Amino acid sequence: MISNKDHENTIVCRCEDITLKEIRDLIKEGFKTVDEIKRISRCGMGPCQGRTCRQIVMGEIARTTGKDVSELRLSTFRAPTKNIKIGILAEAAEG
Amino acid sequence: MHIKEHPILAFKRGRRVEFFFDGKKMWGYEGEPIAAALHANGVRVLRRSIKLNRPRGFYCAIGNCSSCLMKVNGEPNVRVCVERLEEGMVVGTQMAKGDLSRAKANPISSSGGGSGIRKTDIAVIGGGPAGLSAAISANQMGAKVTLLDRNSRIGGQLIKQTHMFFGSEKQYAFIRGIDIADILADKLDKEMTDVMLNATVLGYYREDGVLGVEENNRFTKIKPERIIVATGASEKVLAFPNNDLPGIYGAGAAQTLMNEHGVVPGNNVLMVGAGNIGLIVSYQLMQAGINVKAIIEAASKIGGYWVHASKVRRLGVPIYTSYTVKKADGRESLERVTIWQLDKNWQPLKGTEIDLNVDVMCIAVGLSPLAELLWQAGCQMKYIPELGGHTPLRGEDMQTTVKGIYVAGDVAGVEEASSAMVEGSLAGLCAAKSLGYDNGRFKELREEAINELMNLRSGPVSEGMRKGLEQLI
Amino acid sequence: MIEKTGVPTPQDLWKVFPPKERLEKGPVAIIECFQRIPCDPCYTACKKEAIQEFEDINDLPQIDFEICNGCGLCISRCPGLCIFIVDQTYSETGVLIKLPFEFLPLPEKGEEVDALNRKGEVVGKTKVVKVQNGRYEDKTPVISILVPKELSMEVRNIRLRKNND
Amino acid sequence: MKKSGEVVIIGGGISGLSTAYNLARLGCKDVVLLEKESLYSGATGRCGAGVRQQFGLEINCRLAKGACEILENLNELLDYERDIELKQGGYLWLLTTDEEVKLYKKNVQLQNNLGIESRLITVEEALEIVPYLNPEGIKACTFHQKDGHVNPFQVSQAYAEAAKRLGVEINTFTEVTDIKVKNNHIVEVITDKGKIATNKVLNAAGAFAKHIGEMAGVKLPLKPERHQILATEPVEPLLGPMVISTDLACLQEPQGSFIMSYSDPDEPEGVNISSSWRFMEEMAKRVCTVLPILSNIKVVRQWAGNYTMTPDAAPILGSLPGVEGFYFAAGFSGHGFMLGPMTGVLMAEHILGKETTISIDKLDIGRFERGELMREPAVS
Repeated sequence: MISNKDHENTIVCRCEDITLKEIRDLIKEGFKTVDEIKRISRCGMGPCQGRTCRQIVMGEIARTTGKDVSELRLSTFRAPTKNIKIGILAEAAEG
Repeated sequence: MHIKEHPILAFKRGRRVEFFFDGKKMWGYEGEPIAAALHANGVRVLRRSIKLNRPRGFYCAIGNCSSCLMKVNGEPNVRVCVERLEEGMVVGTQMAKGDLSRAKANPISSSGGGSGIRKTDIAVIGGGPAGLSAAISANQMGAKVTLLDRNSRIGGQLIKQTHMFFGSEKQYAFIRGIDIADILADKLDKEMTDVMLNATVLGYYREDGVLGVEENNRFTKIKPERIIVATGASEKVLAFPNNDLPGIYGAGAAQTLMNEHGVVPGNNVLMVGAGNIGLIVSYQLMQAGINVKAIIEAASKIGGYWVHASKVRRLGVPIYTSYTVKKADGRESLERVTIWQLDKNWQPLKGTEIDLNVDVMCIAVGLSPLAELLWQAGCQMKYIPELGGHTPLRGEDMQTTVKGIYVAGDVAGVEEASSAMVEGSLAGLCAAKSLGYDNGRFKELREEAINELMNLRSGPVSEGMRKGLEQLI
Repeated sequence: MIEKTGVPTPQDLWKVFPPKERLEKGPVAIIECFQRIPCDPCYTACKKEAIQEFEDINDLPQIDFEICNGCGLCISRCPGLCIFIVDQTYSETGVLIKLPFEFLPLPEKGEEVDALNRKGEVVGKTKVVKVQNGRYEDKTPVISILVPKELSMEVRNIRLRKNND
Repeated sequence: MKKSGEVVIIGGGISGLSTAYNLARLGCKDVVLLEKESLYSGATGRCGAGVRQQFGLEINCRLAKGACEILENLNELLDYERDIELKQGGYLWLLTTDEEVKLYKKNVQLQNNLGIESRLITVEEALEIVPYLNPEGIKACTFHQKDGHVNPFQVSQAYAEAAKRLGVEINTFTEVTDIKVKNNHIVEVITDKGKIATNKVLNAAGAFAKHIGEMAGVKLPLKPERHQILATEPVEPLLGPMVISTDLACLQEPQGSFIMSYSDPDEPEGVNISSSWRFMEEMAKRVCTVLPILSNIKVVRQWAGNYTMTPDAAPILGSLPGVEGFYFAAGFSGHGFMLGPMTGVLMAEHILGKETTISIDKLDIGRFERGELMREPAVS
């Protein structure tokens, strides 16, 4: 197996620079849902909104808790699905 | 490097223009993504990550992730994998989080024009094979359609599929994906379908049933009577040490770079995943003149069609089943990948490591439905690994558990393009019918589509899919 | 094994090879398709109806070697690029193989190229007899090569030599 | 889950968690906290993460000042290792009418009297603090350096961990379905995971406090109301203070994202956490007017949470005469998180029958019947 130390260089969340080691440590500490991990670590809060990391985090939770991914609680999928400039929204409001 | 000649594709490029990267003068083609132009100039490191200061290049190539954020003309956090190159652009490596203070504050004009809410019978989200087919059959029934696609041309993934399709004549068998895109686009009833390009649906707002859309830097709203979500799927990622090195791309991203933008992804490639995408993209890399060193697959069997596997084997590309990535190495970008063998319990075996000197690694470990809008709409979802992940429950007519919201294609469970097209037709027919539109052939066409789907899925390669679908319908 | 390697085994191949007597009679199509997948264009491509209509689209193609005249229209119609024509009667010195080749540069008529087996290994050299690259082939050119008889059931690809050095 | 507890706390937001910790700190360790989702997933986790002391009501000023002093030392107090991201960049309050200037002058006086060093400043001074501010239409500002931002998740987590270490039992994904009252005494809390015998219940259920009250047969004058927020991509530091007015509130978190919101007077009553496109547009328009430089920043997400409003926009703290053992800390009207650290201290003292550090008598529920409303004027 690859040691947890090696996973200091395994990136789960590119936006916030969260490593697999950090995620595993958090799960060990007791953060057992995607949302809990997100709130405490910011994993998934960046510009991509968890598109890249969510699946890895779910897999890790499932693996360590012995649950099936289908049993896990999911985090919310919030709008906007793509980053949008505030200025563009403001123009729309002006009509 | 740009691809000079290609056995299948002819690249339509803009004029050659000058631009600047970190003070250096470079050349690129107007209108190509900035990341493609930089890549063609040998630039792979686009930014430094915000906390760990790691080098990053693009990863998804379609504006999904945050790997490629750069400074462009003084503005930070620009996704250069989708932002188009213009003459004289000043592009810079972004350090940390980006400095907004130098960006020009644009005065807000009132010409945004987004104040009204457009109404339409059916909004089809996604102009790939499923969405196009949905629009075509909804038109046939008599319904008006607004077709939204985030790209500058319709066709979805078809526009990078240089290989011939499987299936039967009805699903355009033996025609190349790129040509199917044109055929479907021609079939659209231009009077009945309003095509919105460069239009991303940002959200489905449940309280008033409105879609918030960004279209060509404008925010607009659409209130449809019915919605057909045909947003496709996104590529899964893998976790291994140094998985973020520039040069490690989604297989679809490498395909976008080479088949859409005509840029060579690198010299020596390791393909991770021997499903259809891994096999097809390997073949296409070879067609673009790039050496594929090996294809590895964690499962003990090749997941894609054997004919695709045989095709790449005849080119001399080895396929290692039961192998996975141990780690990647490289200073600023990928230089070496270490792979190792897995035992029956998917545990790596020490001592089986093989080092491969490659500058590109493509990750093709599967797709998952791009279902964000369905979650926002409150559609009931179920995790079905055979279909790529969380997939919406739906009826035989492709309607989800939320009335008026239909699905088709990969977002309804990752499958082949042929079934995506049939699902699209079915969703289009049924959504139109539910609004009272019928050209008199509804019953017959619906039945036909259902039978076609059954035929396509009746074989052994669809076994997992059938099992998965049973849980949804 | 093909499910692990991508290379058909002799056992797989025996099932799709025409009988020896048929090979000795003239050109014939060999469909190296071993997996039931939803696909049927080979049937529609065959003007002689030597490739039988699919009852189930997932069925493996069935070819009547007696009807097949080895015309090769099916080669560039197969999305799996797995149909080859073998003509053991072509000449005293060699067997003619027609195979699909979607790469650039294309070989020229008369050019000497490497002959590759199903693993992409060089098993000999060969001469290009013909290059068909018309509208019908639609970017899946069909290359005819000449190989010694003992390699006729082994060679399935070519590699240009100028690319090799 | 325990079968009984000296105190049962309903709600795993800041109020519940800080009360749990303070109870344990004061020696009452037989505490069970119940949260129907994950911790701080309600209003606490959804709030705008601002903390301020510039209030117009004496009691709020006192609570806020107390809370701020706790936050300044939270890492040491709770022995918490993660960064709580406290950024005391100030609150810059934009005043646009003469009436506002008059009122806020009065507020500043009150604040100064209570030891809060806020000041009324000119537009020029404001521009020195926020060079990107559009001064148009602004008559004057108030500013208090010690106001600012703190990360609600980290603060709540700090309390949760400290409480657990002292013996508090925290049960997440545990929903209270009923509260049994016998002879006007609380006797039992019933959850979807089992029953807990207890004589003391703290209702700290945020937007659901009204619903929890009904379980014990109590009507609380609470109105949940949706408030929406949007957050941007992170950029390097640009904005020091929270910029706030009757039109909007906008701050930059230490990690770089901007968080912004405004209050919609037309928002109907009800628990609602869905987002609207109208909010995104209107918010963008408002912020571009005040801070035009933000027209270039990108929104990454929007969300909503609930304020729980009281008739006078001041919290209800205390116990209810009539149902012995039923306590509540609710109706914070949008300030539950920032007051939370102090709420915990006071509620713990109150529940244990001690004299509270700051008198909460005036915040009792009886004030509405007595007609002694508080009226917090500085609500945004």
